[in-house]
Amino acid sequence: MSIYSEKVMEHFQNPRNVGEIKDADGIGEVGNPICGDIMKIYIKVKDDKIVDCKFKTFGCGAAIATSSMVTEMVKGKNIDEALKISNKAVAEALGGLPAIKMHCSNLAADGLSKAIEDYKQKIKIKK
Amino acid sequence: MSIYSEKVMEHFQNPRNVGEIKDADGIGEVGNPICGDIMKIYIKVKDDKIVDCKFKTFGCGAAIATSSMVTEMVKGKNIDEALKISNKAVAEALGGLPAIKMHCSNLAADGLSKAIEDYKQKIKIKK
Amino acid sequence: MKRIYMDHAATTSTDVEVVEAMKPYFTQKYGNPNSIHSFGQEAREAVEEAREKIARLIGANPSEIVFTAGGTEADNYAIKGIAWANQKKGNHIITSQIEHHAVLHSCQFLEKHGFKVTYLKVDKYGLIDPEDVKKAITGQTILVTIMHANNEIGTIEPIKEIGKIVKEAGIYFHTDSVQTTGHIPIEVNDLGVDMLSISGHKLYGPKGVGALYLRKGTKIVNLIDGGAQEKNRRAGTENVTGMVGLGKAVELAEKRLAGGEVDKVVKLRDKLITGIMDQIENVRLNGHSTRRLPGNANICFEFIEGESMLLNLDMKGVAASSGSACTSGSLEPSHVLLAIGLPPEIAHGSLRLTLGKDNTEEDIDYVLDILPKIIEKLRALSPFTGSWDGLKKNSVEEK
Amino acid sequence: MKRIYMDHAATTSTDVEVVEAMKPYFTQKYGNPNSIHSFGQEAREAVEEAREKIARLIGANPSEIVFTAGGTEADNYAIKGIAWANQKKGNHIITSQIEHHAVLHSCQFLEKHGFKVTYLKVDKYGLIDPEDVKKAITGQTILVTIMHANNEIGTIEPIKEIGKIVKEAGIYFHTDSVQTTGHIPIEVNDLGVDMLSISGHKLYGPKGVGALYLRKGTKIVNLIDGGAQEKNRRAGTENVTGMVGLGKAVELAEKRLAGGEVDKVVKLRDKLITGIMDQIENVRLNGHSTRRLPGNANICFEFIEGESMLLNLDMKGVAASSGSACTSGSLEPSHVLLAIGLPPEIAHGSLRLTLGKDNTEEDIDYVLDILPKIIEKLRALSPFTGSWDGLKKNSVEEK
Ligand SMILES: Cc1ncc(COP(=O)(O)O)c(C=O)c1O
Ligand SMILES: Cc1ncc(COP(=O)(O)O)c(C=O)c1O
Repeated sequence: MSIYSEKVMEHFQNPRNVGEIKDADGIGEVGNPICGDIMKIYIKVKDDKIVDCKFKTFGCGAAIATSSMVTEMVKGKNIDEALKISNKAVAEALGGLPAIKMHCSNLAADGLSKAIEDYKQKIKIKK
Repeated sequence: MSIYSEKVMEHFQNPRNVGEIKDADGIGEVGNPICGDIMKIYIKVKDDKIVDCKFKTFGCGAAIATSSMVTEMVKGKNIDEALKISNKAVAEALGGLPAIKMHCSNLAADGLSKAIEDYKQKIKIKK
Repeated sequence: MKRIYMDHAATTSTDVEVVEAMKPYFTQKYGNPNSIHSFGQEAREAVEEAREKIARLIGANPSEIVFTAGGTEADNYAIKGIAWANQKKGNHIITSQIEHHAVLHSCQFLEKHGFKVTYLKVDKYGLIDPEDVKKAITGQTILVTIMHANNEIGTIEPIKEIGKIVKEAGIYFHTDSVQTTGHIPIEVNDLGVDMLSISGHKLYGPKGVGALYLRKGTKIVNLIDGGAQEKNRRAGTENVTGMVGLGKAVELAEKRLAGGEVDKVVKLRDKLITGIMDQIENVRLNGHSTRRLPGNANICFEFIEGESMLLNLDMKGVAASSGSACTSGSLEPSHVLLAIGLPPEIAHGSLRLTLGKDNTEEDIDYVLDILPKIIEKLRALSPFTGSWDGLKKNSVEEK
Repeated sequence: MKRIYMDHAATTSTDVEVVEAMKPYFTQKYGNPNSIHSFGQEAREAVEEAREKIARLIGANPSEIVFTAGGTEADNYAIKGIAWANQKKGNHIITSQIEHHAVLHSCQFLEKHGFKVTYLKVDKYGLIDPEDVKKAITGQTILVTIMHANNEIGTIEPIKEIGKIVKEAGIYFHTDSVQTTGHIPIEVNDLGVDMLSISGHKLYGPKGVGALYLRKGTKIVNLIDGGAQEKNRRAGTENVTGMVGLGKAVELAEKRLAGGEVDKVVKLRDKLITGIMDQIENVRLNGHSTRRLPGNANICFEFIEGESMLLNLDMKGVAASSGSACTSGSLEPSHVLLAIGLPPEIAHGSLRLTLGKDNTEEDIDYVLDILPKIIEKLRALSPFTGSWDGLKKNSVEEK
């Protein structure tokens, strides 16, 4: 018995894509130390496609599992598709989250969006 | 197990001196229908001595037991001694009463006093 | 000695199946339901299951069930909570003269804090006239609280009719259902209530646990503040065993209701009432002959006092109760019996026999055998027997 | 899998002996203690016996013990009851920032009703300075309520010293003793308190029952109105099994206290704390090193968050708790950890391991074996590991 679904627990126990990407094309950070969840999402982009995605997260089970899940969901997607991934979609992919976790700890998709924005910004500057 | 002492229950189950004295020398009535206790004490007096005492009581276990007890305590006593019997003494003779019963249902000695007063009154009138 | 329990309105035994259901939560699954670990989560699951069972019995949503420590707390919570939360809308509450003290004394608390309370009269059967409710409603009225059935005389009130009136007026409606839940069918939407109080120990569940049905959207202030338990509506570590027990008790009650248990109890009750009325003179049935709780028989025996009957019955192994002052620690006889118009001296002679699921035909026969002798014995002690003429109303002393 | 319970501050298992003591009152001696018949009187006897046991443990008179449905109700009753009863004398209450929510939220309720509350600060160990209490007292102060020991960090407050000050000022003094009763010796006259809250499930008694010690002569208004139970101080049919269970639990606690149980637990606790501090870097012990509850270890692990520790421990069979927001349903981390001066990001990394009478040396060894690995694993996930520099305090978003 757990407050989380099996899928959440599976991702929490074996988080995918943990780490930093040293030469990341984009980095997104979301969260809040008051709430106790901070996520950093790193992406590597090639031809508008996300070829690698890693994360580091300070937070609860939901924060870690959603971070892990979003890195899985995004790989191989092009940027426009990736931007369409919502926090809700991540939660659904995990088989749902407890109600109290839906707000504070379910921000991984926002983190991804921020990383993409960061990437776009960098591209602009380069141009 | 009972709310009352064994002695109270014994008097309640086998009340002594139940009844009326048709040609009583004194009758005392105490109590209150609101409280649910009304006692009538009848006495027969000879040479200032109480030679018979009977009661009729509408009331709870304590009311019935104290009525019974007072009729026992008074028999053979002269009037001055009888007047000294207090409600408290009756309760003590019964091995005590529950706290909530000490006021409303412990009036038998008052009933006896009233009966004696009634007797004294009658004597006066006769004289 | 044979022991026969006929005081089910006071409390019931906890069903053996209920105790079995509770057991694991004492020594094995003993976690705090708010804890994230498995000890906590297995307790949480049990609590939510119990909540669902209660919701199902009364046609509510599980989120509308708030566990409490009993019927009294549920009544206090509903009444004080609505008052505090809605005092800007108005300060008037309507209730009846025959409510349980949990309701009456909650209202009296509020009167000390500036609220006004109307205590509706009842007729000689203890029935409230819905029209009286209508007439009592003012622009200031924020709450109507009327019990579903009276615990002493068993009268079942016209809650549905009152519910329509109260709803039309846009006011909150609470009913104390402590004596009815599990004993007669209940559906909160059918009754039209916003709040409904339940107590575990009146339906073969454990003592010290109850629930308040709280319709979604009801604006209420907590009675017990603290932790975020019960969705922030009732603080305190959950009484897991109590809740599990109440859930199981409700489940069993649902089965009994479906299985026609009510009819069986009604038949026994009517046999008891008829048997007493046939054998003993100067008796009166209190409450309504048909609109009454299945197990309730409440009868006044003139010229004698209730406690003395109870003691005699107890000596013969029969547990019963009375509306006599002497059994309650107060000086006056039952406010319910006075409200239906009985004079105090008669109210003192009331005997309440409340039957339960395990009472048998033999139990009734036994009581019908011993009761006439007890009444006769006590009447022989009474100064009034035969008539009340001896009662010198004006000369008796106050003490 | 081995299951090790180290969350005794959240709740304890009900002692097997306690359950045995309760059993007869479910299905055999199930009467309502207010009933006059034998079923009622045997229940009454049990309730009064339990009351005596509680009174004895804390050096009170049995008539000064009022049963409640738990610690939260006891706190609510004491605080709101004193406020309502003494509002003509004054409207000021003194408490601390680290009280349990049962106290804090009761105070907040009163603030909505015109009362003023001073929330005293604590030092970095969570200690209240008695001098601060003295300074906070005004002519309007009617109540001081300070907890005996804190449930999160385990700090034991100088109640006796505060008691002297409060008594001199002629003000009522309440202490929340939920975490101390049964765990360390308590004597109400020595502490100088007028009221003291107790909860059953923190000392191997059942959940859903507690008590308030109420010094004779204390002027208080009821929280729960209704019947005349508990000498008119707390209405509702008595939770007989709960009361019997609490009585038995207290009796057993008394024996343990006399038998030196405290020393045993303290030794295990200190081994646990030392073992953690020795093996893991960037950790902080919360609370005071010696003025703390025998079973309490509360430690912050920097760079990681509490819930993720709890989940990992739970997967290894260890039940613990945290002051992290994520475990409480609120957004902010524990008010206690913030009050002792921890920044939120560190408060989130707290782990509370609270030991009980059945924990063993092996349990400690097991935790000391698995915990470093868990911390390491989680720190590998953390963006901050090694330093907090990555924390862009100003750039992170509010949600
Ligand atoms: C210090 C303190 N006070 C009050 C309470 C509330 O007690 P209960 O859960 O019995 O309502 C608790 C525990 O939850 C506590 O630790
Ligand atoms: C009608 C009614 N309301 C409320 C209560 C109080 O319930 P509890 O004893 O569970 O507090 C009772 C019984 O005592 C009752 O009969």
